[in-house]
Amino acid sequence: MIASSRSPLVWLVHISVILLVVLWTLPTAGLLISSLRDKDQLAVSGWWTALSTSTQNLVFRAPGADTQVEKDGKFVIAGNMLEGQSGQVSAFGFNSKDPAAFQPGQSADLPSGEKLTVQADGAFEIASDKAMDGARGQRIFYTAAIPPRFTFDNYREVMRAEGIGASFINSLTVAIPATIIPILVAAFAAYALAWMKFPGRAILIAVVVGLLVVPLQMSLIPLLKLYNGVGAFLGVPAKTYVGIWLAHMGFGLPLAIYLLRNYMAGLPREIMESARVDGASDFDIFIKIILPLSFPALASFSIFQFLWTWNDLLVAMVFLGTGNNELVLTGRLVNLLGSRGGNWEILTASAFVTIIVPLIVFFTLQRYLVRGLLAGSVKGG
Amino acid sequence: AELKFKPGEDSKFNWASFEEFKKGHDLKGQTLTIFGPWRGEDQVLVESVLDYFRDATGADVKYSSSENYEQQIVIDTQAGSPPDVAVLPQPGLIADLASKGYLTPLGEETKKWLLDNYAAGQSWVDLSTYAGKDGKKELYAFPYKIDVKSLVWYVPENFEDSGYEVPKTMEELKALTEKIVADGGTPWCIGLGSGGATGWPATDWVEDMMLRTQPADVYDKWVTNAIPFNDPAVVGAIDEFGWFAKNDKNVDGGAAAVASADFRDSPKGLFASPPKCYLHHQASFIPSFFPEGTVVGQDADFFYMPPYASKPELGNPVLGAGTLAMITKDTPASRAFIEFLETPIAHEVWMAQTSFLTPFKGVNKDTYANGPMKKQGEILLNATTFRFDGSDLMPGKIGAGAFWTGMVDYVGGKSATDVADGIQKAWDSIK
Amino acid sequence: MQQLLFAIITMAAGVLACAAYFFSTNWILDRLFPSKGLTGPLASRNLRITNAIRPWLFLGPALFSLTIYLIYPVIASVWLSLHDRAGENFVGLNNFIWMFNDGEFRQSIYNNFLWLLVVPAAATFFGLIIAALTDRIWWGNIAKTLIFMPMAISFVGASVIWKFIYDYRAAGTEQIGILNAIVVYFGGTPEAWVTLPFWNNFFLMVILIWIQTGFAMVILSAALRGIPEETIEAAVIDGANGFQIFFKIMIPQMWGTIAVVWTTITILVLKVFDIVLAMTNGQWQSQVLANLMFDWMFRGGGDFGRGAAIAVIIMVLVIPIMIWNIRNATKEMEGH
Amino acid sequence: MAGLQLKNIRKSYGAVDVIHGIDLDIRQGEFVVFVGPSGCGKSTLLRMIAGLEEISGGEMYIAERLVNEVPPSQRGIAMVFQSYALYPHMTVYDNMAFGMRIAKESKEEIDRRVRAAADILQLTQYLDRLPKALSGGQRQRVAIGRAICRDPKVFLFDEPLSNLDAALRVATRIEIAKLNESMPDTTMIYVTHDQVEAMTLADRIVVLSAGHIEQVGPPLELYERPANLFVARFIGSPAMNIIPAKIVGTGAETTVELPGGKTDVLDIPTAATENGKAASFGVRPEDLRVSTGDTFLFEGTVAIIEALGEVTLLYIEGLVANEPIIAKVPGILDIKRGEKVRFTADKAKLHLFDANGKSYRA
Amino acid sequence: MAGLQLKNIRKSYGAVDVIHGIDLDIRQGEFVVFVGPSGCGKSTLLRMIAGLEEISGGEMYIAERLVNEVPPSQRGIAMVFQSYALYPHMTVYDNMAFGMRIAKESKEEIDRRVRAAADILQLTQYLDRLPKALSGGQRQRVAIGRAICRDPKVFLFDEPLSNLDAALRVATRIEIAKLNESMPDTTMIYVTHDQVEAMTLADRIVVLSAGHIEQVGPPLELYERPANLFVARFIGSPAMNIIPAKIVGTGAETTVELPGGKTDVLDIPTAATENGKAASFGVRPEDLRVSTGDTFLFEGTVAIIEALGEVTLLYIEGLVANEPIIAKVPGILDIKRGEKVRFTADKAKLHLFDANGKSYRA
Ligand SMILES: Nc1ncnc2c1ncn2[C@@H]1O[C@H](COP(=O)(O)OP(=O)(O)OP(=O)(O)O)[C@@H](O)[C@H]1O
Ligand SMILES: Nc1ncnc2c1ncn2[C@@H]1O[C@H](COP(=O)(O)OP(=O)(O)OP(=O)(O)O)[C@@H](O)[C@H]1O
Ligand SMILES: [Mg+2]
Ligand SMILES: [Mg+2]
Repeated sequence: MIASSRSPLVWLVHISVILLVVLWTLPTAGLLISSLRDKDQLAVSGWWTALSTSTQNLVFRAPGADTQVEKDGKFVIAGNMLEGQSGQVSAFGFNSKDPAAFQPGQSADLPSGEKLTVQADGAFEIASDKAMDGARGQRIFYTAAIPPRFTFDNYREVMRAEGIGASFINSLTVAIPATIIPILVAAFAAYALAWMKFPGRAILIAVVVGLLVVPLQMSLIPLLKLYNGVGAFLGVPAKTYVGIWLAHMGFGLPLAIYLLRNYMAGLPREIMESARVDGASDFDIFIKIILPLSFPALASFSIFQFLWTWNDLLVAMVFLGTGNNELVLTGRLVNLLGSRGGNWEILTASAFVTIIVPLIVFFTLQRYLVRGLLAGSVKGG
Repeated sequence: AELKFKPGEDSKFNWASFEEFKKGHDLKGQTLTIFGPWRGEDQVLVESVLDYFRDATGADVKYSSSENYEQQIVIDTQAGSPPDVAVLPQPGLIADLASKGYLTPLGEETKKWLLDNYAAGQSWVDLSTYAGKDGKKELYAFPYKIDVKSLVWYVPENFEDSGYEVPKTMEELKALTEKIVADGGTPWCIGLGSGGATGWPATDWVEDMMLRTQPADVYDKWVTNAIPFNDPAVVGAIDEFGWFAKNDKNVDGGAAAVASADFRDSPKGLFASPPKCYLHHQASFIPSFFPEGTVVGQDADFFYMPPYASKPELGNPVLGAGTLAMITKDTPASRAFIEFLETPIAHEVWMAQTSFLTPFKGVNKDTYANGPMKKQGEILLNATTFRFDGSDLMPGKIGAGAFWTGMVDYVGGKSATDVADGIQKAWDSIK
Repeated sequence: MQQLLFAIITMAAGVLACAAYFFSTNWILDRLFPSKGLTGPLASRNLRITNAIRPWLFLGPALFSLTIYLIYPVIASVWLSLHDRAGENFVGLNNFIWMFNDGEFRQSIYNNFLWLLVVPAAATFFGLIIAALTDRIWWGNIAKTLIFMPMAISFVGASVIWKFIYDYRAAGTEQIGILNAIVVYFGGTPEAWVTLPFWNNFFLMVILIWIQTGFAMVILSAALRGIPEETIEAAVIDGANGFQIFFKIMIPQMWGTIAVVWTTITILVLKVFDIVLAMTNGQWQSQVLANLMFDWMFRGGGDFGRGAAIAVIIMVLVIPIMIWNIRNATKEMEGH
Repeated sequence: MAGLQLKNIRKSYGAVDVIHGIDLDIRQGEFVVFVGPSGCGKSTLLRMIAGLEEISGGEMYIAERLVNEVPPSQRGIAMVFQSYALYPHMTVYDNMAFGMRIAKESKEEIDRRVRAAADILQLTQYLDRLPKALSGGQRQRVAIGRAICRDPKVFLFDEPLSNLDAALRVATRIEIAKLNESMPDTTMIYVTHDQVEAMTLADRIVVLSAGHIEQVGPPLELYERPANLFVARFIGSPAMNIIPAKIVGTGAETTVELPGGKTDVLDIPTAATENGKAASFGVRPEDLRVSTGDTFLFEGTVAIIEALGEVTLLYIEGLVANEPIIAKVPGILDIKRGEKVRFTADKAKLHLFDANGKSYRA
Repeated sequence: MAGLQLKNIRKSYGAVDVIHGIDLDIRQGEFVVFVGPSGCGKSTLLRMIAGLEEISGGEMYIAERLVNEVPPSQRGIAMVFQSYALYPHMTVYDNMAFGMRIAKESKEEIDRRVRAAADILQLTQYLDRLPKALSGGQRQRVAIGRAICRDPKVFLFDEPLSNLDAALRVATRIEIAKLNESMPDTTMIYVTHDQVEAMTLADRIVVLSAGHIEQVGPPLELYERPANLFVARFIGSPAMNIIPAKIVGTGAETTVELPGGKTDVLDIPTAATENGKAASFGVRPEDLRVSTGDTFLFEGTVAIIEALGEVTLLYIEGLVANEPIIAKVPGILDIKRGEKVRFTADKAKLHLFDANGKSYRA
């Protein structure tokens, strides 16, 4: 619109947005980086350190005596502590009380008589005049500068989970109709509440607002009872896809109606009038005028409804069941976690696996949040 | 599915029991739904056991679990669509379900079986007996898969490096704690953090201390509130825990870190270089949270949380926890499943893998996958007193609420008396 | 493959059935009471009938499912709140009397008010700012997607993230929580943030704000784009600068939507319990009503009476917002 | 007979009364133009006829049927909105086709009619555009096109040409006239501010003022015999000059005294009772002629001269304070500013109104 | 000098070229009116001057300063939008006061100016209303009020009077003229479709067509000496009659042959090379007089008679197929439909255009 925009204000805008974006993504970035890290590292160093070469105190257990080789009359156990990774050893030791007692290149006399030599590149050698024994290998403490190290293991583990594909489809089967149906139903209701005249309209609007607050947990037991009753009466299973769609619809409707009504009420009256004069019935007006013009509102609500149904676990567990054939993606991923929780590496990776579909939905629907949808329709204001 | 161990192949398993069970049960075409707390690795393991049930009976077994299994089971039973068999780790919750009439009594035969076959059988039967809807006490649950909680974990080589010895008595343990402090080290890693359940590791401490300072019947009265929570006996036990945890020098990070440190992270301090601590009190499951590649028995080991030498009359009490199976829908299949749990093979298959302890005397101890597990199994079998985790026995609002919160407040600075008073008040409010 | 096919068929069937309802009822109504082409009293009568019925056809499915999924549970809750823990024996107002004498409940109410004060305002504010700032920059959509991301992260994920932010390690050791790392970097002493009574409320609120800003942003973006361009042009001509346009032209025109967003988030705050549950479970004096309700409902078998009583209180708290919304709706309907 | 009857129609917005009881009979096929000052209620009245605005009081009949409660879609009307009210998400083509699609016309018929309308309105090249990519005038034409595409019983036009340029305006006006001729049974109601439109199109003109009717009649009647001062001033541009006067002689002819003392005789009969009363003497600018002789109506000083090409407007001061008298004389005259000029006019074209504004010409 | 220079200004929307390179010099204080057919780019050009539309090519200077990149707020302009663009959430008062509040005028000053503008525009009683409770004309007046309340260097008006009734239109037009007079340093650019407005207000008129300038000049010059056929047809209403002709005699005077064989002599000099070429012969309807004598320009049959009161329009057929020639004669004549009438006109008022539409009058 406005022709020239090369003012300092524009820079201010860019900078503020960058700042906000950084603030908002920082936690997520932490999650992403964490999901690419080794699970043991997660608990001992901040994720931001993962990006740079860091000095770490590590412990390495040398192979046991059974790997010793005899060389020039000496028994030697040798290898590399860094196990193929790059890094730079700056100190080492063999006693937990003094883990950095020696410099690389030095050799240390172990209490048991062997000589331990560690090079800066991580190569070590335990040499002894006599054959070594004991199954337990020697612990070597070392301090090393370790460059950033990332792994896709966490993702591999998540993606390899059994039945993940089926769960993915289950999730979609739940989420897509559970997004479209409530939107359709809510849009009709919102139109009625915004543009049709009938007694009790204001009360209904208030009821819708009031119902926004009903805690989901309150409804589960009465509803499941009802489902079981209906299921038994009709001789069908109580937990079906239809059941969960309807449940998601019920829970999502108040917000959907509330948001959509608000939006529809703001559309220019003249357009509706014009359609009415053109002979359109309420139904035609709704389908041909209101729906297309409400696209921004429909799109934004679909984003949220999809997201909720996609990320929902509770409703799915209660109304769809937990069997292998019904388990949704979130359920499947949660089952990957141990009984006591805490597998953060799985948590972080699965958080990113599940985030992708909602983000795609967001990205596609964001296009419908268009500007100037109503431009050119009426003059006045 | 492929059975984990081919029947008849490895002679350490009791294949005969399997074959016998197989003969007695044919459930083809029937479905058994089991709802349990095991997820992740545990779920793989339990499935491997269930495979044998499938194989033996031909039933279609559906196991499922949930992060919110507590909530889920309440909803499902209340709404009238329970699984056939539920497995829960909380006797308190089971008592509640029993009292609302959602559970089926297992009957005298099972009770007798438990008495005969489980070590310290009576305490298991007591643990599994609840009042039903009609107020009648009956056996409603079948304990299966036990954790030993009275364990202290350490790194043997760190002990060697510093010349420490494994303590045999509580007095020695305290002395060791002081010695480590004197040597400039930090003796303990304690973490109570557990998201929504923050505080529970401290309850294990207190329970262990209860068993080591008071006779078992006081413990029993305590968990049923026959003696108030703020009884001096309880306050004393809390302060015993406080001796370890409320001293900045004794714990890694100082007392302030105890409450917020995650219990899953805190054992990692044992393996740091240099070590952040030397001792860690936690149940038998904790090795899954050790750094990857840690070999129990080599890199880490445990010893029995010792009793006071000054109180020999209390013997070697063992605190434990475990899961209990119960019938939530009375079907032939669910009955059969309980019977299946009575076969040695149902225990041995899991024992031979990992993280499974059983008080079942009829199993071959050699099927334990490794030394440490066997050692834990022995602690369990040698226990003069076995008591189930008290907080799990208390009503949910206390054992999984006020008690946790109280412990957090306690390490946060409140006095033991204040905390105990508060918990008792909460208990009064739900009576 | 078969599952996919089944899924597609079920989805299509579900959606089509819903659409079919609307088309067919509407068609039947027009068939039953035709008025097109008719004249005279019959036409007017039919017209009146269809006009009276049609809104209810449109509202029908919505009212039906609202009744079943929400109103019925509300009634059930009220009923339960007057009964004992098993929901069997009538106890009158005992649950409420207990509640008001309960310290934890009072704590929760207090905390809830803090939440209500801060979170809706902050989330709406940031949402608005971000929507406005990103509206006309070329990488706005990318920025929005990034800011939206927290909404899309499942709850478990979010709690892990914030655990790693608030994590506390003893002073002198390496901090793995970024907040403490920053504090230490600037020479402060680390704090166990979530355990600081009173202040921890705010640390938990930050999480919800972080998540809900995306919601506010999306809805407000849509509203922002609905503002007639011409009014902005007129303001530009009138010499208004960016700020003046934003505050005096855009915000007043979006006022309705801002109110909606604010209301929605307020109500969400009343319901929120996952964050508290996952981060502190109400310890360190951070309890809120919804979590308290959850606690009583499901912990250890549950006490439905008390759980429901707390739920009833939560629902009562929303009444002022309802009244305010009725007023708005009637005011704006005068124009229609 | 598919005419339109308005019986004591009223409208109020809350406390504000906008229409104060209007009675009007419109015959089927008639072309009626509503004129009146901005804000007098023309759009409101039109919208009530369309059924878009609730009728606060009175009865309205279309084709003998009481329509107070009938929805717009069933009144058989087409309307061009003052504010266009285009469907922003539809192309020009779809905007015009919408009504016919609703009425389930055949595809070919729709296409034919849309193209015909687009042709008339010079919109053919914009058929694929969305309203937002159109100029103001183009939008207005789409709005007209939308109405003429359909086949209603009653056409309602609310200032349909206000954004068009003169040429197009004339062309469109002629098209509307043709449309009217080609559909002798279709009633048309048209709101405009343009005198020429009103005069050329209307069978009858309805002059509205502040929510009530001032006069209804054929264009020339309104022009020649305004019923009152309001209509006199309103019809004709520039407006009729009104000079306060006093009746000094009555009878078959009336003598009035103008400010300044000059008396004039008008061929309007008045009753003797009127003698001595204050009155308003009116003469249209275009009826004034510069008089070179001695007989003249009045004289004054030329304050402003506006040469418009074909005619010249003279603004005369000196007679009524602060309100110059305007004379519209053909061609370009060699009169200069400040000159004193005398004017005369045809007697039959003089008007006289009583103190209440009512015309003395019955 | 705070004038306005447009140098080869261009505008395209994507592939659609809307403005094709416009050069225009507007002096400070000048009143320039843009006219042109609907959709020719008037609003676009105005919006470019305001800075609301990016300039696709060329340079624009306001007060000697290159403003291509200068934001609207710094160009010192006020604008009345064709679509009003009122702030829907502000009352009429606030709408008008907004710009001054932004400029931090004192409260009293704002109040004074708003009330003055409201007074002029007869909006005083609506000051507390929101735009949605106003009629179309009232909204337009608010839009005008908003602009005149402020004190800009340049005023831009986009069809500001299109929704007003005749009387108000005249009054407002006069107010704008007064405004212009009272602010001799303020430049005004005005888009209108109303010839009278253009003629009376403009110092110079710019005739646009399809994105380029056809002619720029003072009103009378455009009326009397249109540079080409387009301007000739566009200025004046009804439009100039154009009759295809053939040049049959050249020199100081030119002889043309009309369809039907009648020849006329025009006092326009043409070069001998033009002899035999096709040309267009033009005469304005208002310049035609009914001739009773033998000397006449042409004759034809009266097809339609439109009596508008002060003048009568005669539509004459028989000369150009399908395009009647219009004559505007004063008063009401006793000519009937179907009569053959002869017309004559002043020689100086005849026009002749070459085959490309360029006028032969230099
Ligand atoms: N966004 C757009 N995309 C393409 N063409 C456009 C767009 N906006 C306007 N136009 C075209 O540009 C041309 C000029 O438009 P403009 O609004 O300047 O006309 P105008 O001279 O003001 O006409 P009017 O008198 O009808 O208001 C028109 O033909 C219009 O269709
Ligand atoms: N919603 C409303 N509330 C109060 N008054 C209103 C409302 N809508 C219109 N009016 C008033 O009603 C009167 C008639 O409006 P209407 O639109 O019919 O005028 P109009 O004759 O069409 O004028 P114009 O020629 O300017 O379009 C106006 O004075 C207007 O201010
Ligand atoms: Mg109007
Ligand atoms: Mg325009």
